[in-house]
Amino acid sequence: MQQFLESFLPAGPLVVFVFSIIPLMIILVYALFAIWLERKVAGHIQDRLGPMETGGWHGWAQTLADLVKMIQKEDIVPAKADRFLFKMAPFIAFAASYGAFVAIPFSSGYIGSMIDVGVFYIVAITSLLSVSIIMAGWASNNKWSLLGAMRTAAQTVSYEVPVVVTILSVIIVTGTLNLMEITEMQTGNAFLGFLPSWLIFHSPFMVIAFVLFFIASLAEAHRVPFDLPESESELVGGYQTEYSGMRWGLFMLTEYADMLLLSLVGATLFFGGWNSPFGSFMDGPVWGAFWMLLKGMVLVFVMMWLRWTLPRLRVDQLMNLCWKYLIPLSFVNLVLIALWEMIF
Amino acid sequence: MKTAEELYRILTDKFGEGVFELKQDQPVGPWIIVKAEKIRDVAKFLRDEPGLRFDSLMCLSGVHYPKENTLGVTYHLFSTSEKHKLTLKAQMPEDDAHLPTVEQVWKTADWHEREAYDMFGIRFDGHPDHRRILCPDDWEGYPLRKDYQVQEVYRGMKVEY
Amino acid sequence: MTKVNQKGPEVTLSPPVDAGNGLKTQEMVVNMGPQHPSTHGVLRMELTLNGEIVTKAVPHIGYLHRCFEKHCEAMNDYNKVVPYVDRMDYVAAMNNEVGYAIAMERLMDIKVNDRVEYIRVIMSELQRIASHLLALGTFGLDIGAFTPFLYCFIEREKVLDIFEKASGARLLYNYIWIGGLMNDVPADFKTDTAAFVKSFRPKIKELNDLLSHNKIFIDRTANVGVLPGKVAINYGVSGPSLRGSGVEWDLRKDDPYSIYDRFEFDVIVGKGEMGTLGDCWDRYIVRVWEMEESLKIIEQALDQMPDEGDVQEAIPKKIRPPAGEIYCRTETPRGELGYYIITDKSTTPFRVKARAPSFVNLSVLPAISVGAMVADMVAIIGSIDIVLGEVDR
Amino acid sequence: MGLLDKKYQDSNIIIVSLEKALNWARKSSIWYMQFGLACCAIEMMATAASRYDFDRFGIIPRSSPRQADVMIVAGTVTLKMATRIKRLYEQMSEPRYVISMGSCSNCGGPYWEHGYHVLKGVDRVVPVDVYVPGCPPRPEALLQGFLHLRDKIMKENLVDGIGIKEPVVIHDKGGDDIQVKSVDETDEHKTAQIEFPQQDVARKKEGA
Repeated sequence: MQQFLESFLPAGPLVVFVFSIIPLMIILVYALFAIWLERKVAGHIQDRLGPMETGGWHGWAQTLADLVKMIQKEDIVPAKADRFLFKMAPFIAFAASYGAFVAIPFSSGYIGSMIDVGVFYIVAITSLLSVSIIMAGWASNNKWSLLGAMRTAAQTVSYEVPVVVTILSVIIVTGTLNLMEITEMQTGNAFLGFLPSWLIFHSPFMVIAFVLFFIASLAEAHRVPFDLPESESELVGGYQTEYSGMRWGLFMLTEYADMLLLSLVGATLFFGGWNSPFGSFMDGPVWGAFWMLLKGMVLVFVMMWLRWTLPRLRVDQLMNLCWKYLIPLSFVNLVLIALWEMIF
Repeated sequence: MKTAEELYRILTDKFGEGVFELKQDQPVGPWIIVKAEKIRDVAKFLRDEPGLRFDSLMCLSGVHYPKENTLGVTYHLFSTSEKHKLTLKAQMPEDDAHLPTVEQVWKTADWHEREAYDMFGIRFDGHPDHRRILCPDDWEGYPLRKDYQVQEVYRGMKVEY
Repeated sequence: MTKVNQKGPEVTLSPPVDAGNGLKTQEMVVNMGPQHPSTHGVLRMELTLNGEIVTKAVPHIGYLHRCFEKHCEAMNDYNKVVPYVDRMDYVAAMNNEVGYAIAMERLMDIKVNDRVEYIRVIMSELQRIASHLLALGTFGLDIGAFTPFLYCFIEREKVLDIFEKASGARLLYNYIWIGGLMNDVPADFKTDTAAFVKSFRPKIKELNDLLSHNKIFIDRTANVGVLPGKVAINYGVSGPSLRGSGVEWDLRKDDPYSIYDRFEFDVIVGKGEMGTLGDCWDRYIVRVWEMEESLKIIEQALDQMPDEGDVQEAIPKKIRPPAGEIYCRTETPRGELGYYIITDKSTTPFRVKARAPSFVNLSVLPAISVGAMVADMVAIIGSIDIVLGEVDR
Repeated sequence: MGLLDKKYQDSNIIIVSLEKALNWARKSSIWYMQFGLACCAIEMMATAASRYDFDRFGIIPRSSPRQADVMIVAGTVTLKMATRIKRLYEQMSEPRYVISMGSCSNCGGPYWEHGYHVLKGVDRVVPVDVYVPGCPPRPEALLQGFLHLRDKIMKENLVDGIGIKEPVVIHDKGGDDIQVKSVDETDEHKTAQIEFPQQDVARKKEGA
């Protein structure tokens, strides 16, 4: 794709610019869609309709209206807040998740940057998110925000361990950190002749690895049942309490971008990325992008489904779950996958 | 199960004559009038004495009797084990209304006494947290007294319609 | 006029503790409410926190003090008090009305006929279901589960439909008057109620599947906010919150009023199935199964209810009770609602004091919340099921 | 971010179409503050629940005042609470609106005469855009109130400034010391009265 762009654009910064804009467009369009979808999903789970009026057909323009409204809202910085940190925090939060999209292979023809240590890069840059949340919580000069920020710090740091360990167990099988190469390895039908050669079908332990990864990524994205940083019914709004208007909107955007990011990573590592589930049928760069986003959206949908079904954990239970169950399990699983690799 | 007369007899045996007064022939149920300063000892006795065991204070209400110029406190007691009820009343002069607290006997009394103080200005000696409970701290007057005149302005807000 | 100039007690914090690495730690005071999503109205809590652990909780009430008792003394008719009684516990208005009507009828020695009694029982049991549904739904909301809240509201709307047909109002009915009812129930009342009872039974199971036996929900509520039975009695806690502590105490059985002695039903008590006896989960599950018992009562009442009878025959023209006083208590969804009514010979009440169950139940909060976490505070408040209209009156 | 707290000098075709789009956005996404006072709060919850479903109009609850567009004063405002209501109103970000739900917050409702601790009308503390009568108002009435608010938002224009109201309350020192103007001076905010044949409104007009 890079060559394709370079063929009619002057090379250099412009190509880089266009290249970097693509994930942003994807995130923005996706967020408009996903927030609407979330409200529709919630509505239908709860025996009601969700947005119906705005824009005509099933309230399709609801998120657009929300966005335009948020731009108009007053931008409040509390009098005793740390102004610089307070204003910077949403941008850093968004930059963290936007920056991670560069290593995601959206299709066989498009990846923002072919980083050899792609997975490692994603894990590294997303941890910037917790920094920004602590910034937001501290700078707000609000006790609820501070509590939310402290919870986030503990939560993100802990849950990064199982995420990394499960990713590591995939790396044992693939032998590379480059997400594009990982996806290419999953092309074609290998297992039992008809199953696509996705890594989740590689061994039974891979399924466990996926479940562990998914649970931990829910916590990383601060989704129910791990939405303690925001937890509306306890902390009012957690670290977001003092934010208004578009700065708050950026936090919202980050949350949804994070959901997509972790779903796409999950889809790449376990579900064959941009590979079609039907072998060479409906394959190719454009279909690849379709499959990739579809797989991502399915996982995002599951996250929404969980959100509207489950209650929320408490802080100590959250830590218990991570340190007493997820981390030991993921280490055991890592060893088992390594053994499986040695034997077969 | 004991009637009010039996309870009255037990109480006078314990605390002597002159402390209690039994009021009968009312439309619903008799009551016993207690000297205000004795109320705490009586309450403790009623709660702990085997055979009485009034372990639950159902209600504690302040009352203002403008004709007699007195303020009263009414205690409705109940025993969950013996299943008998008792109504105790204490009366005090309006200008110096205070009596011992029963908060240490029944915790129910904690907030009820604060409410009686808030509404009637009855002071409960020995109450650990003797503040207004419903009205704001800087409220003037005791609203449920019959001669209560509402303040015109509270913190710049007009009170009357 | 006496002038009161009092300030609340100064909050004393523990002195800063050296954490050993050059930093110092100190307790933090957090103000929870009056505007907080899960204080069920305008309760304000002053929490002293050590990290996330509550070391002291001081409730501040009175943000909804609507002068109920003053209004009673200002009304020139005993029936005019009924609308204010409604607005006290606005989630269970029917039960409040029944309590007030029974108190006045006992004082004036009025006998109402059977049809009135049965309609009152059905109404108050339906109201109990509606109120418990709200309590359970908002409890779920506090724990973080949004969907059960809406499921509960769907069922609650069905109950409100029955009430609306009978009284014309959705929330505050002014339906039960001293000596009778505002008007008779509509012709299809029996079929409507029977249909609701039939459709509601499976929904209890649905709620249990969705929320009660959810692992996360149990983790959040079991062993949290444990209230031992003895303490509960000493604090005067009543209703489901008391029964959750394993004390078998229900005024409908133990101090029967109206015609509750004619029905077969069980008193549900907490058993400590998921954790300690008297924890939040016990208080929650007592409410769930009480709805089932209410259904039983409604079914029996529908069977026995006479079709004939004038619901207004015992209503006195002018209510002029004898001078006297009465303390009468009934079982509302939140517990023991007592009215202490003093009458003189006029048509205006001399004094009406409401012993509100929420007011008393809430006073136990500081005792059981020490050592809980902030998230538990929310669960404890939710499980006590307070209605601020009743706390502040 | 706060682009529109300035006024424009004159109106022209671009501004008119722009303001239409902006008004559309604001009217379609009214987020209310999740905050109930009394009985009306239960009806407010019922309106948000499945049968009446606020979300159809894009109305969702936010628990922090910073992110809310409208404050529904649902229930009796007591004098103790009034200072807090004002504080909450001040914490909301412009453009902000207030719906007074129920007789109590309109004018004191059943407590207007003997309620020594009840504020007779929340409009003595904060400016109100829409009054919804009823005790409590049915969910339909509250929805109607929101529709009126939507109409009102659509009539706003950039020349006059959007949603900016002169504060009713003057000389405020951090919520502790509230000076309130008389009720008559707040009357300009009562433009969006709902025409319900309810006695509360009638009585209020008569000044009873």
